[in-house]
Amino acid sequence: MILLFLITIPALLGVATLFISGEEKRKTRRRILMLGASLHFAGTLSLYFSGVSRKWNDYILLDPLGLLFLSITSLLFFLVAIYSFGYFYKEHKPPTKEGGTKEGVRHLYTPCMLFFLSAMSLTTMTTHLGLLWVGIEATTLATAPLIYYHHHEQALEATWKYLLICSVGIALALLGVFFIAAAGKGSGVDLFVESFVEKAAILNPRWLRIGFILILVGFGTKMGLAPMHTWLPDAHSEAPSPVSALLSGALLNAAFLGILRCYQICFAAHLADFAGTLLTLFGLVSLFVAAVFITAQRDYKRMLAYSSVEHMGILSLGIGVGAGFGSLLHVISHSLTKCLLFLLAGQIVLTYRTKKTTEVHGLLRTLPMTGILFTIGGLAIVGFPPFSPFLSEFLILKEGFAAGHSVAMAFYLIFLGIIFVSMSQILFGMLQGEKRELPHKMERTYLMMVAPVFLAAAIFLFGFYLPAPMVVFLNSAAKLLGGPL
Amino acid sequence: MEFDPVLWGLHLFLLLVAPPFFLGVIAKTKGWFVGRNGPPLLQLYYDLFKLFRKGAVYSKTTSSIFRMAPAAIFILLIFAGLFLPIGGAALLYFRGDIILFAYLLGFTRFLLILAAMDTGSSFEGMGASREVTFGALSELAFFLLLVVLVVTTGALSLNGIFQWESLHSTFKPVFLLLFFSFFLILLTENSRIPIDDPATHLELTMIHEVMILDTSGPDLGFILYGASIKLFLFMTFAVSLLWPQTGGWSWFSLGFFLLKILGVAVAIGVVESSNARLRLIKIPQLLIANFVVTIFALLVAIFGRAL
Amino acid sequence: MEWLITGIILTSFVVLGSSRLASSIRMVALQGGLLSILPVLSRPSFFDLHGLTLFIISFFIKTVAIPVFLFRSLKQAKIQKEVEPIVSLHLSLVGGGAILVMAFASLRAFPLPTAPFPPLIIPAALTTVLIGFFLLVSRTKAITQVIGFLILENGVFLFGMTIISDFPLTVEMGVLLDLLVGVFVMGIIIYHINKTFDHIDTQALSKLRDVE
Amino acid sequence: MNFLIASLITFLAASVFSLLSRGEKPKILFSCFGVVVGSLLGLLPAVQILSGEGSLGEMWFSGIPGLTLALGVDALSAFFLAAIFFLSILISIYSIGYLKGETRLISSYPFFPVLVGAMAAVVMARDGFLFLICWEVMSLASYFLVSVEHDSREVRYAGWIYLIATHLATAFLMVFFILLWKNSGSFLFEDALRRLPLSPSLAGMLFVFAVIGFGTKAGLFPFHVWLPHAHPAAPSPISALMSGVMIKTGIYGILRTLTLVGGPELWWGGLLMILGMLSIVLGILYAFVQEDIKRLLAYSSVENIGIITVAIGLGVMGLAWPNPWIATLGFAGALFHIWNHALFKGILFLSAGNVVRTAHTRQMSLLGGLLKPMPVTGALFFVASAAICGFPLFNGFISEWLIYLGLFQGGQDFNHFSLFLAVAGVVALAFAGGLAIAVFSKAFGVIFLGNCRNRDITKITEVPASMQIPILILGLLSLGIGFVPQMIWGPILLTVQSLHTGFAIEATTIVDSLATISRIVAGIVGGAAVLFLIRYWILRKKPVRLSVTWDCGYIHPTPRMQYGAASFAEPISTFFKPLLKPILHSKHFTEYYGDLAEERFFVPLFKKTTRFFSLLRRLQKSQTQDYLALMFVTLILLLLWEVWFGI
Repeated sequence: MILLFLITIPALLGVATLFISGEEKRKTRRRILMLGASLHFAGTLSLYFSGVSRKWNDYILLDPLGLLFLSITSLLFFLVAIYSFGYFYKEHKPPTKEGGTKEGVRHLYTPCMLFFLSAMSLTTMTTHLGLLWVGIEATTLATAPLIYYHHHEQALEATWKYLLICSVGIALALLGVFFIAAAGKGSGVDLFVESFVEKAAILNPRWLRIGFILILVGFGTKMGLAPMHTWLPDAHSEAPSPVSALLSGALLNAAFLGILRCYQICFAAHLADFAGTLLTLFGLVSLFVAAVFITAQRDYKRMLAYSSVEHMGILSLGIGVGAGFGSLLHVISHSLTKCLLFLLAGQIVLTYRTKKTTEVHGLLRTLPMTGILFTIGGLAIVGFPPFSPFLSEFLILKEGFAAGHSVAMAFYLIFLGIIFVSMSQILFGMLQGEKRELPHKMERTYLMMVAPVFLAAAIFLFGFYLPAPMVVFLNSAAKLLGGPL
Repeated sequence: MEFDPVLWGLHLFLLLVAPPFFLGVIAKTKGWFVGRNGPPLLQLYYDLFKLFRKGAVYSKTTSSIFRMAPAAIFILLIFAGLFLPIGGAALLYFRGDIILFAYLLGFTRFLLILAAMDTGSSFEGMGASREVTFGALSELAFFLLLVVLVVTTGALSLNGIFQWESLHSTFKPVFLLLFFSFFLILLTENSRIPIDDPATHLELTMIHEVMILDTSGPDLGFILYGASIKLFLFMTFAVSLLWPQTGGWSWFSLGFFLLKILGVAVAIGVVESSNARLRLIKIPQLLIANFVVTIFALLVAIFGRAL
Repeated sequence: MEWLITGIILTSFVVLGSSRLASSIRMVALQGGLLSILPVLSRPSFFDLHGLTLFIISFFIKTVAIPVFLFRSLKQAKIQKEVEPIVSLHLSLVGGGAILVMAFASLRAFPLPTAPFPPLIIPAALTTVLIGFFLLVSRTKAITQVIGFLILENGVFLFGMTIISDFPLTVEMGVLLDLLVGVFVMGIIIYHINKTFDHIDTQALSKLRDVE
Repeated sequence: MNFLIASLITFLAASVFSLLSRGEKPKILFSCFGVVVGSLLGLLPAVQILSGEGSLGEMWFSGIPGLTLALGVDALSAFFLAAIFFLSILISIYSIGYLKGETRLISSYPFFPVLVGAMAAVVMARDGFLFLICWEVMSLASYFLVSVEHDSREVRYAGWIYLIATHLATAFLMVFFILLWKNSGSFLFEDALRRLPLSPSLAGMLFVFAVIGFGTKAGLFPFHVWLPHAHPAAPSPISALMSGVMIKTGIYGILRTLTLVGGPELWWGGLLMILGMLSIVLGILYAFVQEDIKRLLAYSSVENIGIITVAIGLGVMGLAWPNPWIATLGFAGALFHIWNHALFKGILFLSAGNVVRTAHTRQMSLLGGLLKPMPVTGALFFVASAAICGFPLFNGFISEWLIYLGLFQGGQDFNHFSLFLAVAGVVALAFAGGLAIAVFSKAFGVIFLGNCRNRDITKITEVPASMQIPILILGLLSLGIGFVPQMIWGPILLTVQSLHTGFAIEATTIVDSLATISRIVAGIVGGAAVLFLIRYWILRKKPVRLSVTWDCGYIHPTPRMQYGAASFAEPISTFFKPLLKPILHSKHFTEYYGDLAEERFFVPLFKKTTRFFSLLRRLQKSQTQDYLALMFVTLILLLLWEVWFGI
């Protein structure tokens, strides 16, 4: 029941909020958002306690893999909801050209966020390929208005590209689903991943391969794998920061989950080599593209977006070389870290009123708390220990070498190195330097600091210590993909 | 190493008394070459005696470094002398004393340079700068020379090297090469023509003399005395290289040794008389050429060993 | 059924060669209509509930809702009625022909069991998908891109027919609904593009890039 | 082990308390006294082990399955621990004085205990994963300390270079440990030891990775580029700590690698020797032409690391021949020099810190004559300069003597390639010896002797006692080791023996020689004392006048006319111009000597990559159609590949 509750409650709340429009009701809407987030988070937490069924019917059920993604989404959503209180309060207050918004679509923020949550929950809670596809498509549609939040030309452009490119991608993914279905035609499978896995031996490998390619290109578009990543930097940089945080931390994961489901089938059908090669290839291309575009990047939100491309590449690479555990851990690491960074980037945008890296200096002295957290996040995202992305990247490296993918690993390291060099230059250029007196200095909104502090603490802890239940849980999820620790 | 008081006494006596004499020999030779009488053979003794009885003038700029350096240099040179066989075996030896010998000499250079810089005079700074340049190059050649000696003889102490059998029995061309190489080092280290001119004070070409412009009284005495000892040490080294001592220590061997030193002193005088002082920028070339000669000697030594 | 499938291919070609937006929209509507009849014909009996529901919903969405909506945004946006292709219409048609040949040539490579449908359906689906893609890439106006997307989607749907028996109804309806909402949202965006830029030429939408 | 754990916890606690406390005093108190207490706690077991009481067992903790965090101490670790803790104590005492009024530095000083703790943990780590974490924490902590003054562009640049150098090098270490893990199935060192011997190709590859990874931290040419930037940028106590012990963790890494990958081959030693010689020669040359005192000291560190590396290379060759005598001399010389360098480089950086603190400039050409106002600092700088030049009486001589002895022995016992290297080693060392005299006579002479070149800083006084005493202790120890070198020979021999089981030689000859040296040194000191007395006695009754320096007839010399740092270096820098590549800054009328590795390799490499990337970026047209076409092309290519794959 809880599962259904997790899907429907946000959706219902969202529908209800659609009718609460008007500037003066802003607070009410935020409260509803908070309510939805808390209920969802509480529901997700309750799933961890024994006795709660993780299956509602054949269509809605949670396997470990789904639970992992659901938990990340729920947690991030909860944190972002808290952050939103402060963020939109501040963004609204001093009306300026950059940050100001027109009335009209702003009231869509809360309902769309809730719809997004609902769609995400659906995506994680099903192993039915069709339903999964519906869930992922629904996330695209729910987030489009969020990206368009600011209503200026750039936002429009970003939204248009996002919508069109992702829709085309998802159409291809649907074709992929059909091909996979065709692979099992006549063998009595229905579209459940489990049934494919069960009958893996009699699936037509030809169709399965084509299906996987289509799925990879299709969902890969949504996930942000290069060279289909093109919409991603635009959307991430133009969306309001809490939305960017969710896009990077949760939305990309949904598409990754889609690919993982198909990989599960391929793995069972002894196509792991084939699928792995493709994933490795896309991973490396993504890393390379991210390296190219992060170098000398002038917009820090775009830089973070390209960093998402990079990390999606790492995930893909990790699965490709058979480092299931490491990749799943990296999903957690990346989501937490990137969410932290985007939330802080929001803080910086509000203070400096610019997204240009060249115009932000002396963060550590101007906004000490933000600066310190941004340092932590920045170091974590480029792979410095003792933060959790290092651990997961290290595990991927280790498994990659163990499986004999030395060349891929060498490129992996080289690209990571280039990205590290470029990104650290930008990050520390922003962090260091003289103190700036800014007119909009408003750091002490504690609501906006809760989420970043929590996230920073989490990535620090997971850098060298994983609680035993988490290991067991990640392992059971990784077993589905054939790469437990 | 047993402590033999007679030997020690004699050795020290020679080390302390003989050196100024050979400077006189060099001066005499040079005088003779230009057809003059030259200064008396014992001139340096008179000078030293005079200097040690004088008072001193110090620059206000100088610090204690300036005052302590001359005496320290002197004592370091004396101790370096204990490792060289003067007319027999060396007083002190152990595996690796060659390095100690080289570094004692290096220390004296360091102190001399600092003393020169202590005056704050641009002239003396210039001298220091040159000294350090040529010193570095000649030290390089000296160490390479030591390598050749170690490779040929297998000994790691000066005493061992110069007591080595075949150094006595058969004469190898290596040693001739080494002797020439070392002779150049000798000229460089002791500020002789064609590297430096010990006789001038106020030319822009000078190295060693300019560094002691401000030194006076007993300090100058220590410096001059020390310089003569250093020359004596180098001449001893050169002599041992070309024509080492045979057998143990005896009065005869001692006399013979002094004769050989005398020969070297005359040779230096001849070289100084027949050469003009080199232009300053030519000196590094000369030293590098010297280094190459030593490398040649090294190759000869190594391949000679393999045969 | 061959007739229907041929009709679907032909409608794609008409869109490819059409220079007017209105006729393009009409053709897409027609294609949607043809497409929604197809599953009904494949059933043993006409009154099969599964097939009928699907027919009604997809017919409503593809032939009524979406074209009406597109016409509305066309009117609202007061846009010019020409297509403005990057690749000229003649060349487009030649390209479409090439795609068709390729699709039929690849028939051997796709020996799918198409059971109730004629084997023609596979190259037809492929052609439609590719033509949709071609339209997406070669037309500048936002609304033509939506049309391209619709044709692409139709191609996918056509392909989906072959395995329709394996699809439960709920999911299909979800698919169609998503399509509807997607185009709906796109329409809103087109409207906004028009309001912001005074035209819907997507070449104006190229400000966001990393080089200056 | 309990003591060491307690010490690590103390560092952590000191850092946290210092971070949380408000106000300058408590911050200083927590960070500095925390380090003192923690180091004293740790020094105890380290010294115990070095006096031959066996090694300490391992502590395990496993936070992640398959990745244990194990700690342990053997003689090698203890040797480095002793150096780390000892220098840290003195530097934290020094810091108390140094920190007064340095608000920014104080707010970054919580990283100081972290740095010390991380260094200790690095040498105590007994598994690859913990090692990597500590290694990077150490880099990070030092990075934040280096870039304290990040308002200045140079400091930012320096910090950045340091960060990327150390992190990129860590990539090699990651591969190193992973390959080791692949062989033994565990990150624990002891498991790796159980799987020896490795195949020669694997061992060789591991060794090369280790040399690159650890060599960067150590500052080995050509990976040293960060060092001359980071040291001037960092506050002086931090420079002292980094140069004194932190870069030695790189050396520790190389030594540890030798124990982990098994019996070495001849070419490993050759590689080390070649890199070491390059570091020696170029390091000392660059040091000589520097104007900035701390940059000079940084390059001198490169040189000394080169000496240590040459010695280790010699030791490795000794092991490979096998020739235990040479191996012992090489390793013992390296370890001895590590200690010595920690001592005298500590003095040099700290006293340079005193100078910078009082004179507010690092440019030597603006200083001069500081010996009179700052006698203690000056005297200690002199001691350290003499020690680093390797003169007898001071500690530097002993280690250089050991290394020379080993090299000469190599010249005797080796053949072919190794012989050539041994001879080249002697030449490189001699070259460095000659130039070291030049470098440090320049540094000491220009800063402390003569007249002050800058009238603004004539009112200089000596620094407070808390900044003198630590240096004084270091200076006394430096002299002490020079006088009685036998006293630390025992621990060094113990450490050398722990490196390899094949050391069964009795080293009494060395002890005898050391005793002789000790006696000679005593003789020299005695003789000098006698001479000074004589001199005093002569001058007692004689007239002694003070006057101006003789000006050779020129009437109005000014202090600015003295030979400065650049003019002093001119003959040698002209001679070595092809190697030094001076860059003329027309704006400042000064010459700046770019680093060969930096200017000719790394900067062009980075520039080329950036240019290539910017070309690629230009391909981005930002048209929706193009993006879709890209997607489409990708799909088609993959499908074609599939068709090909399928057939």
